[in-house]
Amino acid sequence: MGSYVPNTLEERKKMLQEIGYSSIEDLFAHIPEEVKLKGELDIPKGKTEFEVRREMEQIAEKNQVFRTIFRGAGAYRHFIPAMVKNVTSKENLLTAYTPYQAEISQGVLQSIFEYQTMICDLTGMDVSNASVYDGATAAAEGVAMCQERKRHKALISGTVPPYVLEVVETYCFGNGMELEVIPEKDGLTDKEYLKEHIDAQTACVYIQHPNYYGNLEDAEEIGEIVHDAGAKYVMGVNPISLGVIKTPAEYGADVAVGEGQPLGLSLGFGGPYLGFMASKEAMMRKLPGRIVGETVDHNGKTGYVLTLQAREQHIRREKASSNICSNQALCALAVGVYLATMGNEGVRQAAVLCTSKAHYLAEELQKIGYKICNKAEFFHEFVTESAIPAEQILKALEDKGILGGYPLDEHHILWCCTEVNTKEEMDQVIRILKEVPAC
Amino acid sequence: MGSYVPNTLEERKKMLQEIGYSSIEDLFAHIPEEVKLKGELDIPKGKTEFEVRREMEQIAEKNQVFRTIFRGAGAYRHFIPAMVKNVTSKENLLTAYTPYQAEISQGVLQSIFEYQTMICDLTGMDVSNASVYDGATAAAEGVAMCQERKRHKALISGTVPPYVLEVVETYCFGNGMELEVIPEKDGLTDKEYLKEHIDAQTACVYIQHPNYYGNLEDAEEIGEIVHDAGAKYVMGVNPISLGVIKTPAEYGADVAVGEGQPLGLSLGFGGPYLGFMASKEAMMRKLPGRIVGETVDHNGKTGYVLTLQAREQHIRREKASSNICSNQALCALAVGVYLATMGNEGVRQAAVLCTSKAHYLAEELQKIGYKICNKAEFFHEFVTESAIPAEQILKALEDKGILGGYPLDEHHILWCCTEVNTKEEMDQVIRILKEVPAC
Amino acid sequence: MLVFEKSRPGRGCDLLPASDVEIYLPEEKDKRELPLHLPELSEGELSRHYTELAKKSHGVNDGFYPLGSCTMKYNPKINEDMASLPGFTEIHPLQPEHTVQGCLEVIGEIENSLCEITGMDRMTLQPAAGAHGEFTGLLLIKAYHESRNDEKRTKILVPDSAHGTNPASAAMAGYKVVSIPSAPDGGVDIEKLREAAGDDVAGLMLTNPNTVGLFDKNILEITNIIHECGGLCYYDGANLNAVMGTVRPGDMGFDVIHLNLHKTFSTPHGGGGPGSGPVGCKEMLSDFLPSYLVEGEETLHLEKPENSIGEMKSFYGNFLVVVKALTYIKTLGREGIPEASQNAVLNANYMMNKLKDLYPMAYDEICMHEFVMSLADLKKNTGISAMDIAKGLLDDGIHPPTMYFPLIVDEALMVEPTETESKETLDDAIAVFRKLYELAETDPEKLHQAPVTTPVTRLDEVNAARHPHLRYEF
Amino acid sequence: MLVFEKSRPGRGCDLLPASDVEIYLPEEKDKRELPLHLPELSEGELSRHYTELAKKSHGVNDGFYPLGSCTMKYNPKINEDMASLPGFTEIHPLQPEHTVQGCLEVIGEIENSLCEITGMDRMTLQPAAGAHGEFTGLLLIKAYHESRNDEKRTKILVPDSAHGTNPASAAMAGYKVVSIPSAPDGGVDIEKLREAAGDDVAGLMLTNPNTVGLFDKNILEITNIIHECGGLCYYDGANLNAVMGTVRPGDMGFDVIHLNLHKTFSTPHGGGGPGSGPVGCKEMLSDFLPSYLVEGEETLHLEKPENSIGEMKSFYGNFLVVVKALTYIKTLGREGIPEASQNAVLNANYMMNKLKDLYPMAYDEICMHEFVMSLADLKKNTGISAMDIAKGLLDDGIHPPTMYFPLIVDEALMVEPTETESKETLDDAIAVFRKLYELAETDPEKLHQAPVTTPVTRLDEVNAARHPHLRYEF
Repeated sequence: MGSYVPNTLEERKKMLQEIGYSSIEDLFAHIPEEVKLKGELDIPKGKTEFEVRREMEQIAEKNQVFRTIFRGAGAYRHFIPAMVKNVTSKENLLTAYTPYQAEISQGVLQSIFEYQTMICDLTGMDVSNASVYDGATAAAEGVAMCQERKRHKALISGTVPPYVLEVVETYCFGNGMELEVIPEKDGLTDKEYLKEHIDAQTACVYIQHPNYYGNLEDAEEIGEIVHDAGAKYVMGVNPISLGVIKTPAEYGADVAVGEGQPLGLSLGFGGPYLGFMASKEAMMRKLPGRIVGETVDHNGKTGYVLTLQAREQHIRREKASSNICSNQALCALAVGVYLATMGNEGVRQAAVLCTSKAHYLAEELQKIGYKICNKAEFFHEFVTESAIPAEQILKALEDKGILGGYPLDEHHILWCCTEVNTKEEMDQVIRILKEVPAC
Repeated sequence: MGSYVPNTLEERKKMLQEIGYSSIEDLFAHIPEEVKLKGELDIPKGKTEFEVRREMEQIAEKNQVFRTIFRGAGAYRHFIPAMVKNVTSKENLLTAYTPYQAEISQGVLQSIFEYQTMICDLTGMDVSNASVYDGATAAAEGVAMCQERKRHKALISGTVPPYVLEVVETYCFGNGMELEVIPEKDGLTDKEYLKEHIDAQTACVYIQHPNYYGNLEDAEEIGEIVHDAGAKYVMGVNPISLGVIKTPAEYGADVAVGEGQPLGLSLGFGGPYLGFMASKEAMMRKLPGRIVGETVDHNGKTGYVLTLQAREQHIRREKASSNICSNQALCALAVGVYLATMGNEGVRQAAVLCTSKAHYLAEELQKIGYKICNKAEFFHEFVTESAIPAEQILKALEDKGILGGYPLDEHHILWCCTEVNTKEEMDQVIRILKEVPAC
Repeated sequence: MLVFEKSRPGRGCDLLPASDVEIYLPEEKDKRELPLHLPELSEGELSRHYTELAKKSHGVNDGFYPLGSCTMKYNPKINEDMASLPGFTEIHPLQPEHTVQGCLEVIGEIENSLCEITGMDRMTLQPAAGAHGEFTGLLLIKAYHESRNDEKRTKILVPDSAHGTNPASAAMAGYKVVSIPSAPDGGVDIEKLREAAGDDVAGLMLTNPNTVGLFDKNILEITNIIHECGGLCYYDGANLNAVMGTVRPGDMGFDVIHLNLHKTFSTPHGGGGPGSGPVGCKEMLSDFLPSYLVEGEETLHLEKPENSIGEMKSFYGNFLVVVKALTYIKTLGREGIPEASQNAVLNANYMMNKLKDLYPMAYDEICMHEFVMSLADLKKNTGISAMDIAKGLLDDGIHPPTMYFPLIVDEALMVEPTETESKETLDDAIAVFRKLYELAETDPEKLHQAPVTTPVTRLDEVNAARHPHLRYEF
Repeated sequence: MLVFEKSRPGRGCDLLPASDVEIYLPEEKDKRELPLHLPELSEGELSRHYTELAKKSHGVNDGFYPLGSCTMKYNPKINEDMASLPGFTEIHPLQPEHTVQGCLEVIGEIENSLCEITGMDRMTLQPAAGAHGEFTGLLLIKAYHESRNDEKRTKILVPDSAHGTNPASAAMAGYKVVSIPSAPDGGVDIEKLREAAGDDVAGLMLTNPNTVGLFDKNILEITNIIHECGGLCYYDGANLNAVMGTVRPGDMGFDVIHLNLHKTFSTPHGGGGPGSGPVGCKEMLSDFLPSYLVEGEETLHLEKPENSIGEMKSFYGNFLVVVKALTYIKTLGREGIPEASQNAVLNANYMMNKLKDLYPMAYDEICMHEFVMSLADLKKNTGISAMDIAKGLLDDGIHPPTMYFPLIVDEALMVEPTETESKETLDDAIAVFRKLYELAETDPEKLHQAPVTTPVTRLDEVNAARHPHLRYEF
């Protein structure tokens, strides 16, 4: 077996003797016999590093790594600069706890302060927290933070990804907020429905932009409807899109949230990702989670600390604005490194490439008879309809090592392009699909 | 193109102006026009990180990575603990130059001091240098350092690996030492020939242990012959073998050298590897290359410095004992980490596993009709003879993703087993070879 | 210096090639007009910047880190290697099931092991952290009662010594929190518990060993009281590192638990996350588990429990963290898992015994994996607080214990050495603790000034909260 | 503390499984009897040990490193990633050629690029370092003359300003070294060169720009003189970073050169290695090149030149270092390679001009990628030596310039900023240099004490050499 206990059996014995015990069992003797485990744990025996490495590698090989991916739907393969992994591998950052002791945690704290600044800059908002678990929980927390004594209804657009809707539902099941879904109409939030159903009990309206189908919503107009009703406007945004698309601030959002995975995090079968949350100044103290602030030390030197902790559970306990305790600090570090390495030009370029490639692929698919369902402007995802069963289309691509779009149903596929998809790859998709018989 | 120049064009212009120039060309104006390059370099245009990564990955994929390897012959696939890469990736160690400024280089210097200690301990010798390029150049330097005014002949066993012999030859072509090869007899150094040809001009005798064919030489007896003639005894050793096999010190060697690659360095298509060199105290000042010594600072605190530099080229110039200037510090670090992580038990265990597995495979091969050519005790390599052409045998293995032994000629194969070769893998080899028709 | 202050217009890295298709830009009405102020630095400058940040951070790799309740054990290198395999990192969460059999095996295998270690029947890997797990667990309890139309259960009982997340999670799940005082021995006050237990109680949240580092011997009685009143028992797994292989929460009467893989199972904390907070439960709750469970023998597939509470986050949890934890469990295995706990307890008792003549222990008896000392007397006598001692430790390269927790102990310092520390490290730390005590008595002013060797000295937290400065202003 | 001092018997890591075959042990006579004293530490302890060592080391990542003649430019991250691809690291050097086409492509492609950059016809990647390359190049010269039965050529001419490796390499190749004095302008003294040139001269070793940072304008005359006497011209590529894309050694009349990939082509130095010292040559020498060259179009293969001098080391050089350099060349390419050189020269001239009012330059004219200042006057006036200034820099986090080289300049400090440093870094360093000069004049004693912020202060090197203590004694 492997072990990370340094002390040898003799040393342990010596330690026990020094403090007056003769065996390890003595230290557990006060535990009632009735609750003690009889016999050994029924798990495999421990293994050496050599064996574990082999086993884990063999498990990993049972997965298929697709060289080419046209699937998004919430998780995106983007280019990740080498700098990102380089920085997140630095052990003083990797193996630290939450920076409770600010004096020896300035590195972590500064990286979060920089992250907060970048998220504010990217979204146009005033204040960002230090990150939450992922985009879906960010949406749920974003909705929850809008709850007011007299407003406990949330309206959520039917064009948000299904798993986001489900997470918001779960959180509402917990906190008792009432949830109503605004139906989808032509791939967009039904504004008429919204107008009719928003009322004085409505705490907030949540939409996603671009939405699940890749479409840009009439985000500004929706914002006006929301604000006219005195509710808060929460927008979920794809951070890469913000390189060219209007910010939630420009659309009038009060709270902006989103999935940070596209900003330098690997697909990783769904996690760890990162949820970003930013708001207007006015809602600062309602933001859940860690927040880092700048201050000075006894000598007047600039430094950073966890701040506004009065909102948090370890002070307020059951009165806290959320129970969230850890953030995704290492992921926030990755996002910070990603954004700093890409810079203004890089982020803009990634956004332009994403949307340009998506439009190229959509056009080429259309040429070979696929119907593009998007009626509105779309960013880097779009939906096709085809008489050929989605299963058959995707199978043809999979056979060539390509992960095609995400099947929404038997005949609809949600495609995604990012800057890593080359024209060559897209042309290959078209060549392959041309050969797929129409049933 | 990619660029690592931080200053923008404007900043460069500003810098030029500040120092009184108007363009970069001004700084090159004094170079005679006749020697200046006309036009651009004829190399491909620069590329972005995204493109370079793709290109290099595609190149790497043109190589075949064998999951199972039974080939050694100078380069060995051993188990490398995760700790090794972890430490050699630490950038303060990775990106440092030779530790000329000891005060800010104690990390590098201490790691070399520890390496030197471990090499001495492993080989049983008194003094080690900080490493040289690889095992073959270590052999050549080991031979060269024995040269004396009246002794300039080197005898080298015909059982050393061919490339080691060739490197020693090249070095002798340079320094003018006379080189004579002691013929091989039954896979061993011909002791009778040695006795007859060793004389008062002989500076040293070099043998390798285990030798190219995996055999253990009569190393002690050879040492006695060498010393009786007043010559120096230089032994090349496989460092893993020293976990169970006698040390060069125990066999009476004056100088011990070897290839350090088995101690935690990847195969890497042949490099970078590391040559270790250790000697008896008496020859300390003849050892080429960097050496680190312990000393104290102005406050009496222990510290480490490059020392005995009076032997070296930057002081002695043409009178230096060698021109060697860099060592393989990062590889020495890797070796140090490897040995510290493996510890006494690990190194011994690796050695025992290597030789046990090799003997198992040899026995199994014998059972299916392969002749084992080794008449002496062998460590982890051995030679088979078979009527079936080596090419055919190896092709059959290659088809199953196995890199078989190294073909010495049409019918002889040099096999190697290490601790990473499982019984299952060896049994698979036997199953495959059973199916290879005898021509 | 902030990365923004190092930025110069026009600098940068060359990462992406020009477009190989026609450029498409969104319509004017959706085009971003707000300027971007992301940093513009060359790669070399970025590299130095982050090198500098790393130097100003202290991890487990840098030294002893006895942060109570946080289980800062060593993070093995092999775990990181395994979580970096492209066969894990490059897998899209929505790939077809037959192309992710390895990922499903990871989830299925760790579920089995963790269920066995905890005595639970099923477990979800979806929760992203401990608090997220608590919330999940409470929703299971809620769903359970709702499924039985047992609508009157609106309260969750939480001991006053509990982690702050417990009441906060209960509140998030819509429960009223009832605080149960601790008995003088640090355990649950059984009488008070009995009084509180009624048909309006949905459940009890408890950690055992509790937050004062003691094993509550009345545990079976406690869980029994709750069960008898129709409530369920939730186990906060933060302290599991004390008892693996000795006691299983499932055998103590707990119905649902969360674990912290980033504590007990050695995955690094990353400066605050990502963590992983799997939630396990007994059979009767498993049908409410969120997300998907791995089912099947030969071919694995994902199946959503019929009455699932839904999704707690997107996809299947912090998968790459789970990979690290599985690597750890495979390494330690049947013998190593109990060994870890035993030595965590040994190390804690060793330190406690070597300090208790100077530092009064809040409860002077055999502790489990951590112990709590109270510096109330020291503070009264010398003016030196728990905070001062903590800051003094910084100058000796030791990360301080958890300060001022649990709330029921005055001037508390909570020390958790973990099993991966050597006797020498403990002895060194003991010596430092003793030295600081002496300093408190001889030169308290010096301790008030600590730390002096850190990149910054004590920071003005009050001012930070009063005048929030939460981002760089361009 | 040394790793041996932290070792405790019986501790360790669990790395290898028990044998799955029968244990075989060598015969008694060959069994090791000497005890082993390798360190025995747990993984956590090892990790902290090496973390500690890393903290006591200063790399390019940590700060400005203007170490003259060493070209401490930034080491790009992508290079490291590429050299870690299993498709490179896991390849056995003796695999069949059809299974190593990628490796051969790396070697073939970098040969082409480096030949074009240097104006050479062929190049071997086998030499492991600069000095190794020099030795190789000299053996080529030797083989060339021998092949023409031109046996009388026993001398190699080397300027007195040359790197110490030049004469040492010449000696290793069996040559007598004739030192050529420098002219007052720092260049080769043409008259002295003419006098030395004769039919006993095998060749000249030169670097241009030379070690005082100046481009020798007489270069064509110099190489001509050597060629006319029947000798060959060897180019020491240590200073190539100054002229890429502007001047090619091949066009200056050089017949053979070595490069330092770990300087000019951005591969990290690793604290002293591994480097890589490819040797290029003109057509007439290529048949003597050591090792194998990559040939072929579609399918690549290795071919040994017919009259090869043999092998310089095992296999094909420090291959993984070559992978890094190729990654760099692909990144910079046609435009980036000259840009690098131009900015190396700009940065050097900028610093020189901002310092020369205080620090006398050994040669006050346009420098190339580095410049040399002489502190002889300062030393006379204040007692502050080049060494003192160097040590003073350490306290400001700057790695000192090369000290006391070249030998022809008294109290020399040789500064090579490289192109990857920003204007701000240069300005900061200039300010520090100026501050130290002032300190030398106002408080020399303080400078004699420097450094004071480093893990150790100045070390006793004399004692180290006099009483060599080269290993830990158990």
